[in-house]
Amino acid sequence: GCGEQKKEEAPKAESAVAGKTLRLAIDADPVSLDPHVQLSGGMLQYSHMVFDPLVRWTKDMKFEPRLAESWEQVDPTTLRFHLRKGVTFHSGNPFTAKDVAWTLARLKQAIDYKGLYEPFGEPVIVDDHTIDIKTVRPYGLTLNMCTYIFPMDSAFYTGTDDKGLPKDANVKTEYSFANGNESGTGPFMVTSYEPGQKWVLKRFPNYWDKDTGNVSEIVLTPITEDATRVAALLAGDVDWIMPVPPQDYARIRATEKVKLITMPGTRVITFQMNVNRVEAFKDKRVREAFVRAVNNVGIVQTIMKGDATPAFQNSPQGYAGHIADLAPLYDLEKAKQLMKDAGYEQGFTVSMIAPNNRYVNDEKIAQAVAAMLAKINVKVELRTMPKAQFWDEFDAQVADVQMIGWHADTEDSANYIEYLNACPNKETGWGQYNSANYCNAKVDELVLAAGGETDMAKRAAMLQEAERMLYDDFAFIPLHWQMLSWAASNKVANAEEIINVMDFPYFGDLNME
Amino acid sequence: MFAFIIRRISQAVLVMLVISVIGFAIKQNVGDPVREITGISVSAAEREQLRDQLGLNDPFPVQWARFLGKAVQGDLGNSFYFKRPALEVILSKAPATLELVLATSIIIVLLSVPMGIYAAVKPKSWLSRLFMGASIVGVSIPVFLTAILLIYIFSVGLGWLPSYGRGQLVTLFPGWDTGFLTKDGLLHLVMPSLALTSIMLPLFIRLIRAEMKEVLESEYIKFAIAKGLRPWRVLLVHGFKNTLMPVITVGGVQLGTMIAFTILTETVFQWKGMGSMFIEAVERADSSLMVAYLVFVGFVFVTVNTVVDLIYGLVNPMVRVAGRK
Amino acid sequence: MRETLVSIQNVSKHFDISGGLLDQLSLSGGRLTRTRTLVRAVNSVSFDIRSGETLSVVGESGCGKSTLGRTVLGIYPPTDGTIHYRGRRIDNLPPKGWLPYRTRMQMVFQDPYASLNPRMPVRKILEEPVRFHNRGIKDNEVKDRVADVMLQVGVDPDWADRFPHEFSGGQRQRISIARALVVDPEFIVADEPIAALDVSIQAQILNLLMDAQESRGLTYLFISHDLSVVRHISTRVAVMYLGTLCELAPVKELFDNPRHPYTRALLSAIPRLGNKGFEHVRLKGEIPTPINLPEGCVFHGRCPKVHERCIKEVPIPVDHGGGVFVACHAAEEGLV
Amino acid sequence: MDNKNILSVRDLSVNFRLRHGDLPAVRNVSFDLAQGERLGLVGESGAGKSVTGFSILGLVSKPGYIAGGQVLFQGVDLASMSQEQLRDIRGNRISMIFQDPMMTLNPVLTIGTQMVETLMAHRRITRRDAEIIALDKLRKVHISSPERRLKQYPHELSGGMRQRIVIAIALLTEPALIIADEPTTALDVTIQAEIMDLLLHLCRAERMGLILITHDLAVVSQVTERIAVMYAGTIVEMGKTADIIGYPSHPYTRGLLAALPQSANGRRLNQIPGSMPSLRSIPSGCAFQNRCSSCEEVCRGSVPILEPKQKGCLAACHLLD
Amino acid sequence: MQFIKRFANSYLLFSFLRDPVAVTSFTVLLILGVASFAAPLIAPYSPYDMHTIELLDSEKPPVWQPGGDTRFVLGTDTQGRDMFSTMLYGMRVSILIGFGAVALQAAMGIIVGLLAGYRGGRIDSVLMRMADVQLSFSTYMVAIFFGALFQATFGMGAYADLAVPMLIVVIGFAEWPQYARTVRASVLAEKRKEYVEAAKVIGLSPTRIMWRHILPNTLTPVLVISTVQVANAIMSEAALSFIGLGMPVHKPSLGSLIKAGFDYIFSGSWWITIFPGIALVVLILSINLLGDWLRDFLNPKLYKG
Ligand SMILES: Nc1ncnc2c1ncn2[C@@H]1O[C@H](COP(=O)(O)OP(=O)(O)OP(=O)(O)O)[C@@H](O)[C@H]1O
Ligand SMILES: Nc1ncnc2c1ncn2[C@@H]1O[C@H](COP(=O)(O)OP(=O)(O)OP(=O)(O)O)[C@@H](O)[C@H]1O
Ligand SMILES: [Mg+2]
Ligand SMILES: [Mg+2]
Repeated sequence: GCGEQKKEEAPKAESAVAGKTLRLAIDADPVSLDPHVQLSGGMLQYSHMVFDPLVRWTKDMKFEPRLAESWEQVDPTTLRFHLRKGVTFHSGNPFTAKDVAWTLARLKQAIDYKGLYEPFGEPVIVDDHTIDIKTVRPYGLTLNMCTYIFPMDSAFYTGTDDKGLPKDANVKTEYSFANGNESGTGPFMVTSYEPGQKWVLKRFPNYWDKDTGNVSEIVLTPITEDATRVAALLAGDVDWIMPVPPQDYARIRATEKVKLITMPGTRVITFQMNVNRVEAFKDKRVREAFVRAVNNVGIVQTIMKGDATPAFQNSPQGYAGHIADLAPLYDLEKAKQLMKDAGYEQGFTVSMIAPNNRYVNDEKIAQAVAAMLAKINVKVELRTMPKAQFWDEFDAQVADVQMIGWHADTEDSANYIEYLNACPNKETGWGQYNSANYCNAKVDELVLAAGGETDMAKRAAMLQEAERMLYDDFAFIPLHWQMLSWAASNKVANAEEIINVMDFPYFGDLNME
Repeated sequence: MFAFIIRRISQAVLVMLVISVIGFAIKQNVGDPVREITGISVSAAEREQLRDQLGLNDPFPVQWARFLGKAVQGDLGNSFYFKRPALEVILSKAPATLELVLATSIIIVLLSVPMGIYAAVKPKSWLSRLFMGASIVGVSIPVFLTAILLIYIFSVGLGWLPSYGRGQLVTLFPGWDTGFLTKDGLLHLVMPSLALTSIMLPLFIRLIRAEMKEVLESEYIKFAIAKGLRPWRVLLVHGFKNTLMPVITVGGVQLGTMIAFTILTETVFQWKGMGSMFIEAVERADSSLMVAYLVFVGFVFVTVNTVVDLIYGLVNPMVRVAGRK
Repeated sequence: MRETLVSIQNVSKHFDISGGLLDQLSLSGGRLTRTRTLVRAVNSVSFDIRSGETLSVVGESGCGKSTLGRTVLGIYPPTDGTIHYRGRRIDNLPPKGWLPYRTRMQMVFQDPYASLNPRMPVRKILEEPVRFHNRGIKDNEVKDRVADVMLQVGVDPDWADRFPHEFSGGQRQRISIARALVVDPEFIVADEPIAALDVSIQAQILNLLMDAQESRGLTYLFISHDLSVVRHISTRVAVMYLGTLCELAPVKELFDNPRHPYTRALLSAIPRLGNKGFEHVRLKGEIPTPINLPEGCVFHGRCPKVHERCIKEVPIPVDHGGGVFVACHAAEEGLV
Repeated sequence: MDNKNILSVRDLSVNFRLRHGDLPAVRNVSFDLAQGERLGLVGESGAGKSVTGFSILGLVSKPGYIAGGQVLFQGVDLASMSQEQLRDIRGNRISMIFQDPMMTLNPVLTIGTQMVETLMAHRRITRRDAEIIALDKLRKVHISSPERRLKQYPHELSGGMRQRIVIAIALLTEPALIIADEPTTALDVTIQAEIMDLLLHLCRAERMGLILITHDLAVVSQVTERIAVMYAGTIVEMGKTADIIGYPSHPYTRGLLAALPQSANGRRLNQIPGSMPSLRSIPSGCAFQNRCSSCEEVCRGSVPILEPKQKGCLAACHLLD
Repeated sequence: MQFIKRFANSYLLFSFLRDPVAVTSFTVLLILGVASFAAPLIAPYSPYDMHTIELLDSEKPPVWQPGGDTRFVLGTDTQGRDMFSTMLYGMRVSILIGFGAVALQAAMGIIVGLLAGYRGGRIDSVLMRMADVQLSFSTYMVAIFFGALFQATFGMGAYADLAVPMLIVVIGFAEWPQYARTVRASVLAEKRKEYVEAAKVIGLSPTRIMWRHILPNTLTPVLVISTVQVANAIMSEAALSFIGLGMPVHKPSLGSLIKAGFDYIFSGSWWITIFPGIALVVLILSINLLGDWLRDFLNPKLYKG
């Protein structure tokens, strides 16, 4: 029975005594306490709260030392890190180079990461606080990848749990020790969590970085419904929401007690025109006509409410491959002319698919594009579907025109092209999401070469050239880079400082009034 | 009695078999869970391997048979997202839904009985007309619209009531956190239960009114009046007790509707119960959880109806003696 | 003696009300047993109906009068026994085989409100049987025939397009009789045709039935619990109790000299104009249900003349001479 | 008036308020009942017998209302009483018995509850004592093992038993008058005889008045001392039972008696042509005019009033003098 | 002709005309119905015609609001579609699905109910067990099942085209037991009436008795529950669309319009969701009110199954 009622300490009451509580609402919560279980935005957000990476991105895409105090390139395949001293894990264990090596080894086993860490070799522990990270070949993105190395407490995760299962097991779908327990060095410790419902994270008292944020507790609630999430903020039930649906930007901006922070993001939204399915797409003029028929600036202005950046290429600003001076392409008259030239004045019918709950306004964008294509007499049979069903269909290339959004896990231009525009190749895995079946050997060559280039300037030039080729060849229909958005109550003091283009706010640095 | 129990059990089994087949058919089609649990840049081969590992590549009958085999032992599969047995997840979400349903039921019982009786006794009074008018408006507004309007008015507009979630909870006993014992929890309960009430209450008012009207015309009511009993005794003991039976029966059937409506209500209010869990499971292609939920709901439905029939037997002496027809 | 029109021999009709297989199963003493629940509505009843007569069946509610009537008409197949019509066996005929008899045997029902289809105008109700049994008959012919019958039963043919609810109870009963007469039958089962009617209307309907019998030479199986009516119109009377035949006798004989103890009790209970108070034969106990029929004589639990034999042995109807048949041990032994 | 009369109904009219206007179900009905007297109210279906009976206790159902007249019970007018005041009379001084014992008893309450509640509504009495009285009355109506019956539900009993229980309920408070509305029409002849016998004896023994409503002239004649014959809402003839049966004067009563099949000899029955007019369209003048074989001009002109005719009977007919 | 005369003189018409609520709701329903089915003639724009849709016209408020555009009386939605036109077309879809689903339900339910009630015995118990099982899932459950199933089997390709028939089938299928039970219960009641026996004595075949004699007498309760069912079906469709299992956004029903607008309610573009919301409520309300009147008028004791 319920004879003994154990009253759980009320979070609100407690926080009044101990310090500041940040009530955080996210569209989806982290799926696990194990940072390696999945590579996703949510997990990275979590990792930055509970763990610390060796280095991390600053707001302007520079590297900032965290657990690594400094680093130097020893040789083209070796990067030496000097680790911070006196850091302890949540378990109380001290942090050493061994933990870094252990974590890297685990990353190389993790399904979601093994591809990314494929260029990495065995690290060499120099001493307790020095480690050499090796790559098997010269690799331009070693530091980028080190932002994903969140050292885990190797002692804590070694051995077997009370079920007799190994503690270090990385399991996606079932119970594992790491899924339910954490020991990182990060600013917060998970004190309770109910997946999909509520997380409570408390400040780690022995956190090494003393002069930083003042949030003593984070209560994280996933709220999937956009409108409800916004309502919760407006009603003062939460302090911080992310993401913010674009349609509510105006309202939040207009509301006194809350503020909206936006930032051009790096996820590009595009449509791919499948040349294998539609003969006409092999004709560059038709592709051009499609691209020119789509008023992506208009879409940004109306559907996205101006809160997105129109794109004409994959790479966003700040990325190596970004070309600053690409001209807008929308030109309906020219598009019509091109269709006529190509012999398709009467147009034709294409099928199109898009998800309806994956990207910001994905369904509406697809509809708008369909309406725009109608103007060049292309009849679009549009189908939208939940993301759960979308990817299978996307992979099967069921439609002539398919929407895809992409964010580079490596925060680098090459990643876009490798996945979206490279010639599909089962062995290398390139062009895995190239449902256009667009293939331009020159582009592939350039990107491949850039991968081995450690001179950053040269590398950038190569990537830019590849991007320009795609632009000139009308390889895909670019739309925009999604805006990243957060909204917070005015209690939050330095919200602008902790956010970044990767969409993992550094809540450890947050200050609240 | 014996036949009744056997029939119920076989019905329950049948219901759950059907659900599991249909659930499985959907599961096959609702999307690829592997997609949901891996990052986007994981290679196709890796994914295929994971799929094999999870048995998702087996033919439908094999998967179904495996599911049944485990289900018999009480194992409804593992939720990919929660990384726990699906049944466990459902049970952990059940209190939220049950509290919502309970609060709604309490409101419904407290309101529908007096309102229904009043409307039956005084059908021409303006208050009855008001009840009936309001109730027909109530059933005509879809529950999600009601929910949206409530949020719009009371949370966003007036800021009186919290807009989402269950608020502050207290552990009643392990596995059951209740919002009934805190002011915050109760405040959070107000709007979701109102939304749910708005669609269910009219049904019961109308039902009670109709049944009561019929009962009031019966000979035994006339006889009770002729015996010189007090009006309240005539209404409540002689009238309402007879009305109760159909109301209970319908109430049992309506529970299914109510559970369906919780899906909508919970989604709008982010009430973390079984309903929103189900919708999220669909979105996440967490297929085991989906199937488990459907089977579970089927089970609850059959159980509740069985209980309702048993209660019916307690109230109605004719059933008690004869055994169910 | 007139010829036998309908001959009923050892007819029984049992209804299985045990429901599905599941309902029949029960746990008793840890073992699964299957029990069937039978309503023994009619048990081994035999008698002949002679052409042109009115044979009445009387008895208390639930004694199987209606069931017997329906069994004779083939609405229920008998569980046991045989029925012959003009010497031809009819109880085992397939539905098609029954068709010729449908015009010869008809039925009039008790409830004038339920016996006419409320969604059909009277014309349709009356025309349907004619058209059904005379394929290809001309429209006027049907109309004429219906008008004739309507006139005969005393309903204005101009009202044929009205619906049943526009008529009074007595008129409806006339229409119901018209429907039976319209196929020109020779035998009619009238199941309490006047029980639901007012006294003044009762007389009209009884007269109508008697007139029709006279003009068309009809034979009636007249079912009623109103003994004074039965006494008035019957040629012979059969008394039933709990599905069995107690006594069958010419009307005068039965009323003047009832032999079965049950018949006596029944007759003594008839309210009589002008009698003061009640001097009826009191029966003990209640009528048992036809589900649990008593052993031996079904009346033994209530019979004032009960003795040992009655409890063990089922009495069979014995000819007492003068067309009187009594199924009673006591009567047989001269104790009554 | 005669003080021995416990009940005097004076010019009672009851209307039903329907969509198309008022329906006069009972028109100017007057009769008296002496202490312990048994009166029969007979007539065809719809003649207004039940409505008359119900209106005595103010029980006419919804659209119906007492349009005029008085119901003097022991000198007080029940027709002008409030429902609250009437409650003291109902089931206490005047009891009712309804037609169908299946429907009269509440299926979900035990016999005991339904008996005890009646007593507790009218007497300051404990449940225990109420049960003792109930048992006593059950014995009076010859119910076997009454203790057990108290715990049973109505459907567990046979029809005859149920009607006896209804009678027992009516007797509980030792009323001065019982109104029985067709108490035996739903029952078999043998049981009818028993119930009627019982009622007759109880009324005699307890000196209770009885208004027996029925359409069966034979039954009435065996139980009551006086008979009132109703037709289309009015009493057309009233008098001593033996007089009415033996020497009916009103053409309707005569017709009715002649229509009864009484012996096996007469082939054709005397029939009254047509049927009772609907209350909506009662002809002006005598309501029976269209069915009366000796109808004259005067019958169409004015409504005949109930007045003493030959042999001490009261009859409402222009043609009798 | 005679039928019309009979109808004109009927009590039905008389009491209908005397009830202002019934007359009003019938008028409203008639207007909504006619307007939505004449949408191609009435509506200023066609939401299906991509050529006429200008993205730049999106989210225009109704004319009386600042920023309103006289071309779009009730404003535009996020795609730049005229709300008024879109609602008319959407209502057409909703009504079509509502009535279609009920027709299907009724057809299935009547056949099953008639068979089960008249034949009884094994057929009856099998059919009614099926209905029990079916009732164990609520409408939404069934709809969710089949919605997902349909989407999956036909692929999304045919989905948009098949959505209307699919929803009709789904909602129709989900609720047939209601009809089956109602019809069965009234068949059981009718079957016992003597007119059925009279038909047997005439020698009519069971089929003929079932369809010609019994069926017409069971239609009153069917009619009465039909109004409620139509309202429910429209509502179910809206709910399904709301959770994303109904009509696609570019072939909207009222429900999917409400859903599409739901995200915008806090951002100030209330008209995108409120207008279809009002239209839906008015539609359902008028059907319900009419049904209420019909029920009061026919007042059949609705047989409880
Ligand atoms: N179709 C049936 N199924 C089951 N039992 C039946 C059926 N028809 C009749 N019975 C039962 O058979 C018995 C005899 O019924 P029947 O209707 O023949 O009696 P009855 O003498 O006509 O009575 P009443 O005077 O009330 O009409 C009753 O107990 C009745 O319940
Ligand atoms: N609730 C009512 N609403 C409308 N009219 C009614 C109502 N109750 C009775 N009446 C009318 O009053 C008239 C008299 O009815 P009443 O019940 O007194 O007849 P009755 O003589 O008792 O007949 P029966 O023998 O059928 O019981 C009938 O014509 C009936 O139409
Ligand atoms: Mg019968
Ligand atoms: Mg009456």
